[in-house]
Amino acid sequence: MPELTYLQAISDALREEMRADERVFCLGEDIGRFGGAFKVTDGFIEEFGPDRVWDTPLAESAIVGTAVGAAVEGLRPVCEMQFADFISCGFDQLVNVAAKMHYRQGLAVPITVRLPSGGGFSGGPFHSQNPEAWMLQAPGLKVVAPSTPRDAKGLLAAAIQDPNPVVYLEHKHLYRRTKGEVPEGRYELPLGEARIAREGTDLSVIAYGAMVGVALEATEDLDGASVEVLDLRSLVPLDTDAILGSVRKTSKVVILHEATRSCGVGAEVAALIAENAFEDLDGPIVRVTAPDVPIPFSPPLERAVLPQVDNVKEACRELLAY
Amino acid sequence: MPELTYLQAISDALREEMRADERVFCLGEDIGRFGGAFKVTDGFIEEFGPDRVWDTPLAESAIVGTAVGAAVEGLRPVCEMQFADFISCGFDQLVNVAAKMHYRQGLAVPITVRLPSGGGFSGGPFHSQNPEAWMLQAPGLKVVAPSTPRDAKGLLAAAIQDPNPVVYLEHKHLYRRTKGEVPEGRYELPLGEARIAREGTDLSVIAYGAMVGVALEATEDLDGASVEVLDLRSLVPLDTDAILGSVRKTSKVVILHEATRSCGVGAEVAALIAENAFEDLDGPIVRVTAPDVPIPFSPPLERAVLPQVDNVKEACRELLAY
Amino acid sequence: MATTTARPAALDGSEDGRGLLTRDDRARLYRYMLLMRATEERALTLYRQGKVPGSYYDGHGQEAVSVGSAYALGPRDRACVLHRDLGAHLIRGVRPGRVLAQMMGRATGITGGRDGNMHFGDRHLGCVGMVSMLPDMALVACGLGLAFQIRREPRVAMTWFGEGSTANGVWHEAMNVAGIRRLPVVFVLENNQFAYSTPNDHEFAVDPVERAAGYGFPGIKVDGNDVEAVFSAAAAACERARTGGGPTLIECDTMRMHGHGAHDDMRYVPPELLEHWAARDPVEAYEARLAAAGIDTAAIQADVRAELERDTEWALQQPMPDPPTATDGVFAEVAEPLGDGEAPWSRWSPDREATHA
Amino acid sequence: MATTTARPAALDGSEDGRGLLTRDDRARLYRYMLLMRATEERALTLYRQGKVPGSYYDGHGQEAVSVGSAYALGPRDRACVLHRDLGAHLIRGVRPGRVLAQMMGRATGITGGRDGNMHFGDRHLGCVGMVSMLPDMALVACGLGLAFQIRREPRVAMTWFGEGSTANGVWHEAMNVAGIRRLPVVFVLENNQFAYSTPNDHEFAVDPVERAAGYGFPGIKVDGNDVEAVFSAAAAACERARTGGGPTLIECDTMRMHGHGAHDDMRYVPPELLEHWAARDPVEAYEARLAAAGIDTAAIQADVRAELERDTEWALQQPMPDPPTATDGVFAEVAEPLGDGEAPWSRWSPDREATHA
Ligand SMILES: Cc1ncc(C[n+]2csc(CCOP(=O)(O)OP(=O)(O)O)c2C)c(N)n1
Ligand SMILES: Cc1ncc(C[n+]2csc(CCOP(=O)(O)OP(=O)(O)O)c2C)c(N)n1
Ligand SMILES: [Mg+2]
Ligand SMILES: [Mg+2]
Repeated sequence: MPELTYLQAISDALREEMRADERVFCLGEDIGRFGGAFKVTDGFIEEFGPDRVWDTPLAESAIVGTAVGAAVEGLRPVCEMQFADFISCGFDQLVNVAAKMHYRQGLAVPITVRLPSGGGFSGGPFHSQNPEAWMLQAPGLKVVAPSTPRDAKGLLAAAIQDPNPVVYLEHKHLYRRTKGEVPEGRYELPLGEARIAREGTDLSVIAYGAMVGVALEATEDLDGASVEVLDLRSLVPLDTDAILGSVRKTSKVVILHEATRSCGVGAEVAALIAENAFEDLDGPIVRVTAPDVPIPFSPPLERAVLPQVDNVKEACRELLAY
Repeated sequence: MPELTYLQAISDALREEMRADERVFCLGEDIGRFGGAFKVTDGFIEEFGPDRVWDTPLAESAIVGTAVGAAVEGLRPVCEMQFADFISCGFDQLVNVAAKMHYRQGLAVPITVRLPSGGGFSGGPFHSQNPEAWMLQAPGLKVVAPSTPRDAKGLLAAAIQDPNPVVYLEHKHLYRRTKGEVPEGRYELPLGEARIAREGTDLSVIAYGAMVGVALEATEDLDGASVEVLDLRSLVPLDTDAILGSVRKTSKVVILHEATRSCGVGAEVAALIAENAFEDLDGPIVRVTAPDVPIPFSPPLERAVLPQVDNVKEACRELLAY
Repeated sequence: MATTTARPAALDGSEDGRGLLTRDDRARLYRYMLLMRATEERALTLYRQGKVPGSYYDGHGQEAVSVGSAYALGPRDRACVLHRDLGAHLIRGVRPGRVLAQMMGRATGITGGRDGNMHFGDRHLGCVGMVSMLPDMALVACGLGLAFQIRREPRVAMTWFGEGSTANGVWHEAMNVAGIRRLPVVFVLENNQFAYSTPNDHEFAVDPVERAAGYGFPGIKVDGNDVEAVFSAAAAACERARTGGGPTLIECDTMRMHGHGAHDDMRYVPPELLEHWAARDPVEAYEARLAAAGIDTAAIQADVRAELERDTEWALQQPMPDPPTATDGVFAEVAEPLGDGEAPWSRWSPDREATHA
Repeated sequence: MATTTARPAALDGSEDGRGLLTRDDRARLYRYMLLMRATEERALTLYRQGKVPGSYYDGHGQEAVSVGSAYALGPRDRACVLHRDLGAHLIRGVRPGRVLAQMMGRATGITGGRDGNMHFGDRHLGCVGMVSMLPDMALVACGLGLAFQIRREPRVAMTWFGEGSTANGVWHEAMNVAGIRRLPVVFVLENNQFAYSTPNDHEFAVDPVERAAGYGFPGIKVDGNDVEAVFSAAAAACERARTGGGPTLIECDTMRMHGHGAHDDMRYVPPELLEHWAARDPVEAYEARLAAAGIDTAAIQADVRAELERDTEWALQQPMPDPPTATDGVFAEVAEPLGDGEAPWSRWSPDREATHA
């Protein structure tokens, strides 16, 4: 199997879906001749032409809204937000038009919205956000957040083929830093299945996206403890069986995400466990997240805000000792 | 003390702040000659003139964005969204411009954004939402949700005087249905203090907004159990001391809100308790919320989705028996 | 013969697009306006009887706009219909009974009780139901047009919005995108003088039809109470769109003769203004015209009345939705695209040669 | 005498607004353009040395736009400055050293390391720092103008945006609101031919300056590489705004001579286009003109160089912010409104009669 970066895996998935299914097309800012701010669609306009690779004007509502229209007419649009943060500018079309359409009228909206998200490279308050929790509070959207190249490819293919609006969080920090084996050719991973990134028996760390790597690194050698790392992969649907299963096994859980704390995905996972696995718990449910602040630009500040390997280690040690 | 409806209390607070402080002005759709979709600003344009009561065009970004500009120039704008649901159309200005301004530049943005929210009257998927959790995932916004006329008045005055952007959730279902004694003249209630709506020792129900009344009704006579009802009042800042204090006393907790479940305020409160009061818990943390669906229009469907007195009773009974 | 289909002899001898209409078309235009009005009047009665939950909105006085414009659509065209435009739904083939069931939140209403009021679209008839946030559907219509353009299909997307809605940013994004890509979209702007209580001078400094030029396509203003004037502009715009000429913005000057919703007493509307427009009622004016041309309008009226009685009875017998289904269908299992609509304009008739012989 | 202050003898005898400039004003215009360019060049060097975290954006080639326009502002006017407009910050009184500290994420940069790049505004100098989402600040500028209007103050809010940003819905809402309320706002549209990699024909079908008429106010197009032409249009627009005449949209035709950011190699820009504009460099052209008029441009250059050396040294010595402070200041304890900015135009000089004697 070839080794690809996370970015290449995303690009490959998109290219293969476009080759296989002429209904699939891309739209977004600078995705054509420039190949996208992060080069995910590099070479696409040359291969697929301007009709299937639309360099849109700077208008996020238009990107999401026209995608909805094209989708209900039978196409499979894949929208790119230049940065995940800009989803706030197309928010209404996403949460009110796309998300509610099927429930209200039985009309499926098969769009994918790609969100290059996350911080760690001095992007500052407007280029570092992890907006997934907003989507969880907007019923009708599926949400995925892969952490490995293999998952990135399989989940993007599945997102594109899914008959629902799927928000696809691709963490910018993984783009070129993360490499891994990726099967050749088309394949899909089911939306809604978590993955045990490492088996363990003493403690579960539940994470997704870029934080899976942090979790693995932090717990690799933690005074000999056997730490399970659960990679959620999909946030909607959430794999509650996998979450509860892991907690039942280990009885102790740390939930880790890069997004800010209040009403984040960690809150949801904690609440789920506190309601459904209460008897299995052998200690408090601990969250390691960014605090409730905008993500600052300057490296020492940003490091202070984003969860670091050491923060996870400390949280795990404390909980193990509980 | 006079008895006022929740709506009158809101209206009074706004009127009194405008009388006392000429920097305060209102803007929103149909708030002038029409007096607002719910008549909160009835008579205002006659008293304060069109400069301080601006009938804006149908443009929510403009409402929030111009309010920010006026605020940093020293005014105290109070924005009305015609329905809370429309905040999605001004979302970016709220979460990116208003919320982050002080953190980034030390520039305070004293705006208040009034959100007539909630369901229960066949408003359907676009006139029934409770969008508070979005705001909790947007650091820099304060969020309040009064449940009584007295609180509605005191919290609105405090919101207007606060140097920060404050999102003020006024539940439409309470507008004319809820009456209560309201002190005359100006007063403020501190933002960030919960209120014990009823003391109890066997179980805590934590709620806010319209659900406080549901909680009280549901637990009034619950097979003789002594149920505490905690009215959060403020969601940011969240009164963690009051929450943990109540749980420490009762050891059992039901969290109740009308908003949808995933990543809702209930998730945050549950996570908070599961992390900080684990040892005090004597049973799972139970959430009673709307499921993750758009709020349907037709009465039997809407009733099936929104938390009802009976749902709360059942949840409490089960937990009491645990 | 075939050519008369495209340009049948005009009823009134006019040379413009009205010449596209046969005598039967005219009778149908009248019929749909009447059906819209009658259905809305019935719905309002049901609302007053407490049978319609929530609020109630209608398009009384604006019948010529939605009927005249939607009548130009072909079966494979698509429509995002707005809250004053029941006529467009009827033309696409929605039965009045289903509209009433929809308003009453019944299981067999178009949205099965999930949504209310005019927030519906029959997807089997090529309609996408509106969302409340105005004018979001303008962008969806652009997306429909985009699909036609990408697939090189000679099809049109039509959508409607009030003049107040043009103040919103999504309107601009839709106009701009339609202009850049020359999308086959027809935008029908209904200037009914108010957005809720807000009059034109608080909504814009310059009539929004003037803005079309700034987006690179024509803006046309017509008498919104003259169904044939609206039709004529819409037919020309559809033809333009269908043949690669890009979008058109058609402003229809009209008046909202009822309150914004049934709760609204319209205190803010000067009585003279209402009187002025009452004298120009689109349904009555057209009836007089057709009657003068010898069309049996009384028969049409009787027919509409009978249809509505039947449909109301049907609607009242429909069940409310089953509570346990409330959480079904948040997600789709399969993606089935929009179906085709009905298209009563004689031009679209499969046997049009016969019809116009 | 006093009248010469308003209309001092023109350096080149022109009759238009350029006549508002004294010889000293001209020297200052040149100085600020030079200072902007020199500061950005230094920042780019620091970026290449790895001292500027994140990305790096500049306004190389567009100096005449921000300098010419911001120069028209009075001290109590306000500005929402965008990412190509460092000149405006400098004119309001921001020291180059603080800009460099800002770019490097230092504790004494304008945002103290909370935000980076051009995402800043010195609130003590009447500036509101931009957010990334474009062109959100256009609405904030409307709000500033609204405050002036409500308080009946003869003050102006100025803001800038690229031509690409005009496609976004918030732009429309800002234009519409400004037009309806005749807000005292000056909108400076910088058409630098590209939005990132996207050329004009993908951004709009019609030059957005044409759209101003549709909002009820003037749209003026000027040579964005001629600092005096920009100034002249801005001064007239400010005067109009200040005296109740409402907003103006000024389009400045110019070219982004660097990549969108330092990472961008501009493959997508035809080399001839760059050559064409390189020959029209705004700083060089103005230098030649002033030198021909006998102004000692070499002295100004030396002065700017010296200032920048001092400031760079200062900036490099500034500490990074303290990690534990990262969570401070999410909420304000008090609301202190914006302070006044510097306003170097001789018109605003407290002793202007002396200056222009
Ligand atoms: C984005 C948005 N904001 C507010 C509303 C609330 N609202 C419903 S209808 C209406 C007035 C619409 O006026 P106009 O566009 O002229 O259409 P009309 O109702 O007059 O046909 C308003 C403000 C809305 N539907 N959408
Ligand atoms: C709402 C929004 N979407 C996307 C971006 C990403 N982005 C940053 S600058 C830029 C191009 C801006 O072009 P233009 O307005 O012409 O300004 P210029 O950079 O050319 O001065 C884009 C797309 C953004 N900043 N804001
Ligand atoms: Mg209207
Ligand atoms: Mg540009």
